[in-house]
Amino acid sequence: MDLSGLLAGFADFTWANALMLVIGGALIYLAIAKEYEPVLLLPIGFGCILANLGMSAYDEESFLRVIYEAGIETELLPLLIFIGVGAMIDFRPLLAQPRMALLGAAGQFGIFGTLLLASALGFPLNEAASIGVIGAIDGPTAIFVTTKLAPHLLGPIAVAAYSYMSLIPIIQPPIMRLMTTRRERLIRMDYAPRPVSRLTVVAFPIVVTVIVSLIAPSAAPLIAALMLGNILREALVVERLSKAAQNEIINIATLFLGLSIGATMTAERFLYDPVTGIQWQTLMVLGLGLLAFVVDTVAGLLFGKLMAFATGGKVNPLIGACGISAFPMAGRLSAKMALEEDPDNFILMHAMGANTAGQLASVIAGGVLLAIVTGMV
Amino acid sequence: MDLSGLLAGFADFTWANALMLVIGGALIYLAIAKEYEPVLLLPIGFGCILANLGMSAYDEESFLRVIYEAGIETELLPLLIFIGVGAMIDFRPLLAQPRMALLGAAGQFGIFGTLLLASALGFPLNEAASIGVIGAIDGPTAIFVTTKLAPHLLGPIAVAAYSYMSLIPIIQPPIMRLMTTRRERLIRMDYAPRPVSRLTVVAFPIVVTVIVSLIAPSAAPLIAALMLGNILREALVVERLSKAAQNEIINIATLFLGLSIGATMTAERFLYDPVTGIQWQTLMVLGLGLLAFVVDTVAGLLFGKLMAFATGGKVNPLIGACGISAFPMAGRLSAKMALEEDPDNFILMHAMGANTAGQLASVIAGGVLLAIVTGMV
Amino acid sequence: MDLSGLLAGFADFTWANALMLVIGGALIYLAIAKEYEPVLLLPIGFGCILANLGMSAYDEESFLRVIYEAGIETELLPLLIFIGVGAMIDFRPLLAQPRMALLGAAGQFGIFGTLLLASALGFPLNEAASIGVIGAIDGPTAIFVTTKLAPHLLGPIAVAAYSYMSLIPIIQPPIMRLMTTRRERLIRMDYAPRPVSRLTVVAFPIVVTVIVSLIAPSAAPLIAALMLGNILREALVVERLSKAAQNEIINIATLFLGLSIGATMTAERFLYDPVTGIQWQTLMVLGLGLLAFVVDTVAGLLFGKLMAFATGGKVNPLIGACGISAFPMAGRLSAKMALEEDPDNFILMHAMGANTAGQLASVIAGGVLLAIVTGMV
Amino acid sequence: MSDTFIQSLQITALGMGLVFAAIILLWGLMAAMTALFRERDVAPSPPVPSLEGRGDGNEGKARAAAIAVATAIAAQRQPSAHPLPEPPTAIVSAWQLGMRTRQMSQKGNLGHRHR
Amino acid sequence: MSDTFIQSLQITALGMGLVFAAIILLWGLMAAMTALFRERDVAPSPPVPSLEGRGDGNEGKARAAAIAVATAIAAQRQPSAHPLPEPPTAIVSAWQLGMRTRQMSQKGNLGHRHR
Amino acid sequence: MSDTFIQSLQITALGMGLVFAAIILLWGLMAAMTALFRERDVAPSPPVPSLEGRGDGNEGKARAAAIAVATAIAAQRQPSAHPLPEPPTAIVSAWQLGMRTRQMSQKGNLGHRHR
Ligand code: NA
Ligand code: NA
Ligand code: NA
Repeated sequence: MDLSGLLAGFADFTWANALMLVIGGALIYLAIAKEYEPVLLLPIGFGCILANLGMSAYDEESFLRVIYEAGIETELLPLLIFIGVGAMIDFRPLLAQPRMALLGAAGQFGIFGTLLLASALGFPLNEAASIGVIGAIDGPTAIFVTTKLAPHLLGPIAVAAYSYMSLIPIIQPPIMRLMTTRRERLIRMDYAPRPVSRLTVVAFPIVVTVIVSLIAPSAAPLIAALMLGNILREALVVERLSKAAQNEIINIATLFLGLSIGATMTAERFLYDPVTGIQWQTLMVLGLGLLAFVVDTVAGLLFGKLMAFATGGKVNPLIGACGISAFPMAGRLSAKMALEEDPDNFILMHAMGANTAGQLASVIAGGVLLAIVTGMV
Repeated sequence: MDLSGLLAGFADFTWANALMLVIGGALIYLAIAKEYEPVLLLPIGFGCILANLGMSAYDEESFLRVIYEAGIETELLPLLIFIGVGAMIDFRPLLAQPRMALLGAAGQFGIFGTLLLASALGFPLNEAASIGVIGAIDGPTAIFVTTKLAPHLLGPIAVAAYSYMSLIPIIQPPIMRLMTTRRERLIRMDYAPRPVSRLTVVAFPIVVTVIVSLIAPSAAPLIAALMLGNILREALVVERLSKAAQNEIINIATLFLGLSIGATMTAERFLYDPVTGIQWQTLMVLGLGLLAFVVDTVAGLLFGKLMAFATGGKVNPLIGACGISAFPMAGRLSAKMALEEDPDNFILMHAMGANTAGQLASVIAGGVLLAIVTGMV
Repeated sequence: MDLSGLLAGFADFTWANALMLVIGGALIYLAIAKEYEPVLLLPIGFGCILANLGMSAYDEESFLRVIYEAGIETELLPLLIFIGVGAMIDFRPLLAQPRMALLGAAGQFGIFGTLLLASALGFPLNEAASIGVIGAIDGPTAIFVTTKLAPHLLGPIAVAAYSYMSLIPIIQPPIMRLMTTRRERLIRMDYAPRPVSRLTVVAFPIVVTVIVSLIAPSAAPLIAALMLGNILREALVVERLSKAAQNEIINIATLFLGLSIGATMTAERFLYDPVTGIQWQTLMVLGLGLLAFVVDTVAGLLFGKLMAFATGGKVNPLIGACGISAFPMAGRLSAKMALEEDPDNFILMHAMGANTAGQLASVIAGGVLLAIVTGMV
Repeated sequence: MSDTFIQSLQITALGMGLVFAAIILLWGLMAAMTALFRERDVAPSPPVPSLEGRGDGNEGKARAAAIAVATAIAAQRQPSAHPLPEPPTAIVSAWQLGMRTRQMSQKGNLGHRHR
Repeated sequence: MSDTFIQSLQITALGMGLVFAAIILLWGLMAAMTALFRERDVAPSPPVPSLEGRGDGNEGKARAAAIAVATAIAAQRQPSAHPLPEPPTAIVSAWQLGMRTRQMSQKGNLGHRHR
Repeated sequence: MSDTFIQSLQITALGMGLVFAAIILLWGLMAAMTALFRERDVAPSPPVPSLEGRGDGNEGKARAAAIAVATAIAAQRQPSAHPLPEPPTAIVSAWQLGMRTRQMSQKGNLGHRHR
């Protein structure tokens, strides 16, 4: 009698798989003990463990493959998550001070800086771009772009995107202190927002969707999903749909997204390929991803200083650091630092304006990048 | 380097697309400002906008196409909505006064009247039938039938079905006043309902499913979904499933249904086809749809008068107007008009009986129509 | 004009279909009036009715076929249910008294005893194994294994698994009284559980997943889903995902699972095949399934007595009866019987330990069986 | 008259005929059912809100309260039709027990919240 | 320099250019919108919680309360823009009515719970 | 004896053998784990209701209350293991923050509702 079915488990299990189990466990540890993006790192870690026990996204008949094909290859899961995110974002701070939008654009340099370095290091264009998009500091955007350009890198890129996002409070402050003078951090910003009418908050998501879809069609699905969620939120008359977006839809999508991403982290793709040997690229992706975060922050702060100079010291450069997206902790972090310097200096609303702008700019940048690279590759 | 990916957005964008954006915006306005079926018109409007920005149900790689194929072509979404609707309907008023069922049948003349006119106007049979089914005054039924007979008309038909449904309180009253004498509207109906046992309310959905599935197999899925929801509701022992049907399932299905319908509203199908020119049919569908509502109401009232005559003035003809389905507002409207004539004349329970009967009859009529036409085309 | 579409309903309807409607109705009656697993038997019963009205899982264009293919053939639905179940199980009682695990193993003899009898009765191996797995006394496991080995038996096996599970309080007590002396039932067990650290409860699901996936790869998806749910529960930091697993996910999956199972219960497969005549196998499956429950219980009790003897009367044999899984009612039943003999004899925690062990052992046994038989067939 | 129009006439005749036939059949069946299945216990309206006569928030609130009570009552009322004097929870599967239990606690809260 | 690197340089120039272009365009549009769509009524923050400035449970609670009130107010405030003096519920379809109603009762409970 | 039956006998032997092997292995591992991972903090039962010993609605209510409290406590207890004295919410992504916050407010309400 053929018992290969029984021995299969041990037969295919390599030392590399064993190491991946440890890595998966480490991700779960970070999720639970350190609370690094638990809702994503926990499913990713568990999916990574399953991927190395014969249930990867590449195994025939693996249930995770079914979910991967239905949710990732169709791009549905990141979009569903964005519908929920959109239903949770309040754009009033940005609408009240539109110029904050500029800081959002500045916060995207990390994407391209990383792209440059990655290609200099010899990564082909599609991989370099996918690595660069970690600099969008936005999970769904990174996953959306990577799925189209270099799906085999989904694992390391998603892990980098989400774990570094949790490290913002550790990564940013030293850079902020290093690049700004105390004098600059003490700058107060007067907050006299224009009142925002209901018509504006409802029209905004539609306008953004149209503009962005025309300028960067590749970003259209992402921005459309984000803005759909936002209009469900602001319409007030479809509370049920808004609640569904913020609960059922995003919860289920997140669980399956995390599992599917983890299911791509097989030993041979993440760690050691019997043919090509150790997968150094994984380490390089993690390293370059960290760099992307730094460059984003630096560029944002420089632009903040520029605005401070241009406005004759009416802008606190710290808010430059929230253009990177990573909404909303980047915004809260800048406001916090200003408060540490001067307990009466409240720049939270400005920071949130720049931060939401960063969210938009990240999606746009990701779409632009996707469009250009698709045209070149 | 090939930047078509970037220019694509503008390249494909025509004046007709622009006009469709306005139409989509108008639907969203009706949804939010006028509260016309917001849970459907808002997603439809937003989907319409996306459809004209390269994300239609006919574009390759459009995420809305994925949803359209998975939810509309499989007919799943309207059925899931019906499971939720069934879990929200209480058939006791009908079970307590079964003869009210007749009014439900009478309320379906609009379907066939419109079919006749449409075919007289030169519409092919499948299109004429799809237009006629607007007279079912029931969204899921109209969508279910149209998907099978003339999917290219889904947009205008769904828009007509749902927006006119919101206009019932504007469309019906003048007709009701015109067609009934004050004397008739003053008729009081004694309400001595037979008590309805638990066994009855639980057996009812099963019996209806069996009967209708045998008489009109094409209506089977619709009636089955509606009655499944109803038995989940009446069983009392599966509250969790009943709640899921009324919340998660119907919310998510509604959002995706609306988006998918909107995603079919591309400029060339809805407004202007470069080859065949302006799509007059869209306007005709909207016009004929309105007619369907009127004919339904007229026929219902006439039948009401007939019953009044037959019973020697024991039936208030006003309740004839609620046989059209459009549950429950048609029922409440009739009761309201009776109250306006005579503050002590309560016919709500009778109206609700006729109204729920209209819901059943609409599904049956839709199925019968589908069966016959499928046999002919 | 071709009205076959209309006559189809009656044309295809046989006396056997009529009888199946009665059977479906009976299942619904058991669900509602007797509360036998209503959340499953009600959808199964309704699905059975639909299956015999032209909406079976084997009919072209049946919406239940769509659900069946998407949810059962992919194995997704039982796995989604297991995610929810895992999020509802507390393994602390087992972790506090690991030796209780042995009773879980003993409770699986029914699977193999039934396999033996079924093959003796002439069932081919794949069918015999599917019937045996009813002895797992765990719905998702039985459905998972049967789907892979003998999908045509899904109906009777699922019905047996779930309806007998409801009958545990009727099936077990007489056997327990018969096989244990009053003296034995009076045995008290001191409960000095080791305290269970948070690290343990979090590491447990991971360890179990790894071990079981290596020993019985065929059981991997089941155990993985169960343990995924459990770690979502114990992590404490992903409450949203845990709640989603216990509500949205499991509710929707249960409704669709029940419907799809019922949709396989067509007259010709369940009752009467025009070619091969009456389907005696259905009755045999129901009979053998009942036997499986009995053998499980007997074996569990014998092993309990063995442990009682081995420990010099420190173990109350009654807890042997909860190794069969059927969590948690088997556990509560044993505790209840001990209380009946002696109002001060509390063995609930021990019973729950054995009961959760039974849940694990059932999945392992199902996977082992699947692996071996797949290797042989 | 166009061929299509004639077909439409046929469809109309046949269609409305069948609709009325089906509805009259249902009428008969409903009459029969209400007649046959006599009142032992009148059906309690289910805990999920029914659709008639809802106007404004207050009414909504009132209803909600009513429902809460109804639910609570129903919860007790539900006939445990089991040979053994077991609480219903004992004869349900693991996760259904979970469900049932949470329902109860929900009902509990509801009742509590509105009492 | 490698060919890929040169391409990357082009991408960077073009990409950042487009990003700034798009953002500046949005800036203009936002300015225009806030200017054009003048305050008749200031937008009430929607009932769903917004994301800024949330620290701990207490704050969370406070917010929740605020939201409850806001929701209740919004519920009244919502302009019933219908020619007929119909309650809004009358012009929604069956199940939407169901939704609306349950929302109301929820709001009811919320308001109640926190009052 | 039929060929199938002999196979079944083999399956039974092998199958039960493997089941016991696996379970004994798990037994060892559980013993090891509980021994190794010593008590710094005893695991608090999670906020989601566990399954044992639930009988009727009252018990359900009691539990619910207990859970509410447990949840509240757990919420404080959760060790914020971050180098910076940041509130946990600060290092979560946009929507997760939303989640966390709503959870808190829910816990708030729960605790509140039952207090
Ligand atoms: Na960014
Ligand atoms: Na109708
Ligand atoms: Na078992």
